[in-house]
Amino acid sequence: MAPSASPLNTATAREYASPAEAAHVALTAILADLDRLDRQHSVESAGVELAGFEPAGLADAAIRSAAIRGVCVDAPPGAGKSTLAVAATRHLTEADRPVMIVTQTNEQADDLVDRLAGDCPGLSIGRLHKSGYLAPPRVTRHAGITLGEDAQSLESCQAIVSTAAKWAYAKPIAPRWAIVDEVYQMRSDALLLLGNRFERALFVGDPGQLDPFSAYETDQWAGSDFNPLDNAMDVTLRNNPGLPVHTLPVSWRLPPSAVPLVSQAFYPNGPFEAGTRPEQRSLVFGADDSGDRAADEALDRAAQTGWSYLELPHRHTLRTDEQVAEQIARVAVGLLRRGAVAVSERSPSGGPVTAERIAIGTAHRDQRQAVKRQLRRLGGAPTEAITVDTANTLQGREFDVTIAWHPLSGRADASRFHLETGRLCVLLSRHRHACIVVGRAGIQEVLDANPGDHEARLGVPPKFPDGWFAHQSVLAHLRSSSHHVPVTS
Amino acid sequence: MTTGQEQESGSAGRLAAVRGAAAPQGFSARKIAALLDNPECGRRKLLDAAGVDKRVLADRVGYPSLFGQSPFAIARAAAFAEIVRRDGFAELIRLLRDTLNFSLAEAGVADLADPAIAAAATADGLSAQEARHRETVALLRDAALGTQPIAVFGSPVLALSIGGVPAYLEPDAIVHREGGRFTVVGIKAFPVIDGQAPAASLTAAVKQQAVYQIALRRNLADALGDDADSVADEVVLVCPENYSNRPIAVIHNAKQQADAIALLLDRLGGVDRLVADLPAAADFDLSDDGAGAARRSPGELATALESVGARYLPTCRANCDLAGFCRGEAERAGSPALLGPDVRDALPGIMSIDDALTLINDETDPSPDQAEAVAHLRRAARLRRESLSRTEGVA
Amino acid sequence: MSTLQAIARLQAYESGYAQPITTVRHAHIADRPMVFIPLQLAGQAAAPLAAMLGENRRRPQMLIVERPRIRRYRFKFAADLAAVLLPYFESFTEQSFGDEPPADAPQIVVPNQGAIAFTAHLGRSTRFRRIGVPNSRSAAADARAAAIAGVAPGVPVVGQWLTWLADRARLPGSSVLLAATDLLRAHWATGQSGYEDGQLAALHAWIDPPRGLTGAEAAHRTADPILFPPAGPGTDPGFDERELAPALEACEAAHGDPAAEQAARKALEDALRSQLEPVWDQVWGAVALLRGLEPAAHTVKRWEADRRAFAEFDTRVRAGGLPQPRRDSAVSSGRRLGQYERELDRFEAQRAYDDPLVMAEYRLAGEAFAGVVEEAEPDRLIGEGRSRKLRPLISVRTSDELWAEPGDRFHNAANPRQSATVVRIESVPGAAVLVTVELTGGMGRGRKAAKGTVPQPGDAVCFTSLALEGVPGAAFPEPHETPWTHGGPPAGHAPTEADAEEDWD
Amino acid sequence: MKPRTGRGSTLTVREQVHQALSVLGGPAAPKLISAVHEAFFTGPVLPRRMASLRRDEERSFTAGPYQRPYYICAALTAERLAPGRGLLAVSTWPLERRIVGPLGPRTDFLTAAVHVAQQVKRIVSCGEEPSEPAWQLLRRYASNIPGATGPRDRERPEPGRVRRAALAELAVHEAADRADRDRAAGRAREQLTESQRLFGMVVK
Repeated sequence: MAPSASPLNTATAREYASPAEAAHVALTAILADLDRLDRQHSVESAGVELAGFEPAGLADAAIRSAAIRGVCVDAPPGAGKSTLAVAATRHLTEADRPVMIVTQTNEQADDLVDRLAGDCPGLSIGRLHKSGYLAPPRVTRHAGITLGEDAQSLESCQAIVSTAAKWAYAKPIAPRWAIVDEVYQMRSDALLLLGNRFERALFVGDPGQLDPFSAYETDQWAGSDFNPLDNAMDVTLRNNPGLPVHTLPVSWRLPPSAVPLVSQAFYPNGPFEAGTRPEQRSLVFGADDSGDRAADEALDRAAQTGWSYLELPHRHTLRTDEQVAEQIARVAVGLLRRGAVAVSERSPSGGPVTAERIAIGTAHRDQRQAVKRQLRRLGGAPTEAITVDTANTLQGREFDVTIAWHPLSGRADASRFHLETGRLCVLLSRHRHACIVVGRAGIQEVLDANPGDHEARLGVPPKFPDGWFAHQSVLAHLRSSSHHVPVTS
Repeated sequence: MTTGQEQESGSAGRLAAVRGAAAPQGFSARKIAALLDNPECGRRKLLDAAGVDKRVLADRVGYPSLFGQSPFAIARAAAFAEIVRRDGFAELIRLLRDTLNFSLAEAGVADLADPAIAAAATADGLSAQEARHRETVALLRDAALGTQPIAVFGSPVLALSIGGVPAYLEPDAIVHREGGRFTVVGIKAFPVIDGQAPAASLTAAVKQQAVYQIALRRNLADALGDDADSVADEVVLVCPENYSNRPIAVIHNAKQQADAIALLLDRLGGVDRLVADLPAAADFDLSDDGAGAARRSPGELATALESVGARYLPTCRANCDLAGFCRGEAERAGSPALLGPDVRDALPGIMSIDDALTLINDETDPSPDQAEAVAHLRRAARLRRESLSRTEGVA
Repeated sequence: MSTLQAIARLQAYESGYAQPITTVRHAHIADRPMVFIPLQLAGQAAAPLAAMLGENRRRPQMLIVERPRIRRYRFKFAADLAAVLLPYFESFTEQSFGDEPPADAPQIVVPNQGAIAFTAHLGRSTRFRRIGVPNSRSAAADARAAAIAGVAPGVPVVGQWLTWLADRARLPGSSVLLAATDLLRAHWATGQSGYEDGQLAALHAWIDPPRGLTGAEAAHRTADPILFPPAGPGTDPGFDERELAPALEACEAAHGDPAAEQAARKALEDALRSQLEPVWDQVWGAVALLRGLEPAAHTVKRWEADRRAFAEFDTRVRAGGLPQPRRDSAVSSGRRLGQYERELDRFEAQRAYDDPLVMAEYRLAGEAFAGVVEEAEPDRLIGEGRSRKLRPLISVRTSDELWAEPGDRFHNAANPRQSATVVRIESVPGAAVLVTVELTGGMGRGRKAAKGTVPQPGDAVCFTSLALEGVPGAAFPEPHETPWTHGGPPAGHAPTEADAEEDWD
Repeated sequence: MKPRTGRGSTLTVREQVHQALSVLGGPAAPKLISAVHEAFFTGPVLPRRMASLRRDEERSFTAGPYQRPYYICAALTAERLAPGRGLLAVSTWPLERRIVGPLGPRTDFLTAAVHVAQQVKRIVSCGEEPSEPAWQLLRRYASNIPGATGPRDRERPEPGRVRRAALAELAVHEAADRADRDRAAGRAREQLTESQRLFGMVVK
């Protein structure tokens, strides 16, 4: 969740001529902070007075005190986290500061390596990995990337990229600057394992997504400043209250149609706006009939308004509701059959929405399987490349069109799991063009009957927005006539 | 969204009729907070709105409530509250100085439980609570306007309309910083040990204070015009520290609880419908005819109860006097709810335990809507059979 | 709760008797368990009121606090408790020698989670105490020392032990401190809700009703708090009002008059015994029921870990080690969570490997499949020259619902060191699938599989994605190396005078 | 036969209450009065024995005003001049001292702290050891007055220090509190009968 008080507030886009400018200002401010930390650091290690430390507008006083060793950045969906990571890496390495980059998954690590190699020619990049790792094409296609299973062998690289898990087991190398990505999905105990491998760090993450969790349920550390179950950002800020916290003010992924809902429902503490204008994004179909009326109507609505809510008749079902799974598959298949084309600032002339550009999000793993089975049945091979995954694994990913299985569909009640704000946020914020939500009628009643337990814990600030409220406002939006597609029979 | 009050203004009379001649049972903050436990239980909604004494009712219909508070718990709570209140709230004032940075000068105290207040007002034909409420609002107003140097309001009385039914609520204290905000204070006897309090007690306490927050906001808004942020989202709880009697103050942000309760309060409109749907003959009159004979027989009361839909959960036994009755009802109906939400979730679209069993044992065929769930259940039953038979001796 | 357990509940409801949800016992039941039933004075976190405890079902020992509001009496209770528990603990260390774990270890069985929490409270409120020896630092110190004099030597020690037990009880699969309700629920499903299973009396009645009654009938009777007092630590409010309050007042009144004290104490003891005895029988009943079950294969291993842990802590206590801190540091909480998580995975895997009924849960969830081998290619080798490896293929016909995809890794439930990678899945007639897997490991050294290590056609097999051995956790920094992100190195936690003299009213 | 307290005291309840109130020097509730009496005299006074005291005193006053050197009377709330809830006071005190305005409870608490501290000091300076209840009482004040105790003397607060701290805070409230009292006392003198001035105005 977004840290409440932040010593410096990057201006929101509204105050600037264009989103691009606002984003640029934010980025510059962040890099400037990195410089301050770095200068202070080198001065400290040189052990001389802070002479000629030119005063700057930001939290200099704080930063001068050795307490400040990190910069935190809240980045809403598609606000350019990796762009920032790349920029920061270039910035630091150009100042001869070697960098260690920490990601949460190998996917993310490979994506980042790809971006770095592409944007920073000449940068020596190390990809630290576990044994049995197979480098994907997007990594192997670049020259100047060294793969290695132990950190020492990569020590000469300016930037070493790996997952938190691998870093934790790697033999120690000389401390360097760290860039920690998706820090809100990183558990604080995982950061504790790495804490001595870096002296200064840039923490980047999306406060709206899912909190880390553990199969071992316990409240024994509730309220502790070191609760290992809390995310790494919250714990670092609790122990270093002075750290500057920036917010990236612009989403380059979400279309203008999605930003208002996502921003107000999930980011009350750090509102953001769309980087594109409505006319820059559109979704058009080659054919207007896929053979499934409901799916077609949902697709048309989604194309027009960016959202649609395909609502099956009410009934209580198992988690793996085959009818919902089938309906979702039909929408996905319809999307392919109708030859959807996405027009955007990236491809003004329009690019085909291929299977790779489509994602289906579920709450549970067995739902994922049910959808895959229906896809195989209805769509066959062409649908193989469609990403079908749980909210947890979809975090940080981006697609043209997403189809979400509503977490409360067919349920008789709403558990804490199903009301979790982050889960809903992830499902509704992966798309560049449109999001189709599929569920059963009756969700409103389930919500009204299950306001959540609202358990209080000393020393644990309540999280905002509350999942129940987020669900209420999202549902109100989806059921509005412009998105609602009820399926009768 | 229109507020409960507006929708409900008419129903108060009909609710009184439902309650019959028995004295109404006021709403307590705890009762209101209980909305969060099971908001869609029509039965509890109606009875609470009508001010029916569920405890007595449960007794009458033969399912005596198993709740009770130990005299020791009560004594302990009273003794601790006395420690916090004595010497002009000296302990509380110390804590306010430590935790909310009250200045030395901010030590003014008002005792709104002073019988003289009630005495004075009964002269103008007000009930004691009405009188204390009037005085409370007047003093809060003065404090807000800075004309009265009062920092601690002891035992104030707030008013809140619950679905058209007026309720008077009595927080332990409200505190006010000059030119600052009002903060609700609760005095609780559960301990804070090494910075942590028992989750259940703490949550209950926070919800309770949240209700006071709502009432305080609405009362101030009426008295001063809309001024929502004159009440802090944080509440102060005064509890014994570790294993001692020494009071310690902890602060918790109750906004989430307050938001949720406020939203539910506004949705209480449902009561209207519930009253309307009640059969003409049905009421919950617990009074007697003066000659000691009950106006309503247990049978009549039970029938009336059954005419209002309940939403039984096993956990009701922890927070509702009527749980015993509702459980009995669920038992007679063989409702899956009896076995808990987990089992009920495993039986989607299956209305009774017997149906479930006959379906699982292949004795009946599932409806199309049930097919999927039943297939899964039969698979589970098969696996269970296999695995048990594989190892004799047990079972 | 899984669908299988839902079925078990339905069957329990139908039959009127609790139904097993395991085929073996997954907890260790020691030869000499000690049952401990604490009662607490309502309204206070750690105000001991009484306890019934002992190793011998027929000879329960009773401790009571006749003036529970007075600290001196609470410390006396703690001292009495120490006098029973410490010798019990020591009786296990006598035979321990060298690095070998002691032959056996203490095992405390309490009625429910509430009792475990109360055990932790007792530990917390006693482990920091110093033994009250007046030392003339100042008049104040002397007065205080006088006040806490009577803190017997055993008190801080038993405090550390109680804390150790309560901590250890959080560790999945540990059996040093067990709650009877947890034990029973882990092995039987009743025909009531899980919430109601929290009441030991009802739960026990469903499983082991008195002759002539069904479990359902017996459980129904337990609703009466007079016949079936709550299992503590909280007492029944009705009892508090009717019997306890007068009895305690009598004790207060009698104070100072030895004869009267005797009588009042006796009356109080009788009242409390009436609350404790039924629970005593239920807990021992639970122990007997569990003993009746055949132990699962891995319980031995887990109990050995408990024995070692016991020996370690015993050495620490004997060496006069510091009492456990009030709250964990960053490093210790990180280490602990890691240990809990690894133990949880291991415990769940072990339960499944040990128990077909538990494995069935994973089969139902698509994380395991059982069937019969149709074809086998036991001598299949892949790779060239020196890197040629033995990789037999077998095809298993199963009617289990399987979510797996080619490339997924499973393990042979009968031969855990043998893993199986899914090669292909074909559906075959009869609502079944044919899963072809490639086997690795668990087949001996050579190029040919050791006899009986590769399942043959006709064999019944079961493969699961659960692994018995997890990866060891990464190394946390030493506390003195705690990084800046977590606030840097913590201050030490040697108990202060304030800790030792903390009020306990 | 007048009621006697259990602990061998030969004094009547009203005499014991008078003793305690004289130490405190301001209105007090029965529980506190009992604690003071236990701390400095012959043991606690059972609060229920004080329950009817005010009414008895009022009766005897109305029967024959000023027959007694002093009466145990009420403290008056500044706003209504009604008897303050459960508070007892001494008739010979100036009316102002018996008025309780918003700051009254605090200033009375601080005043009492000053007097209790002096009492303890007196005992110590006579070379005697104050009773544990006396120390308890002093702690009760010390722990709630800023600067009244240091880290060392939590158990045995230093009376002089407690007194100084109490006076320091008193100085903060003095003006405002005095104003309340004077205003109310003025009104009382104008509006109330002699008996009402002692026992408060009760709306019938």
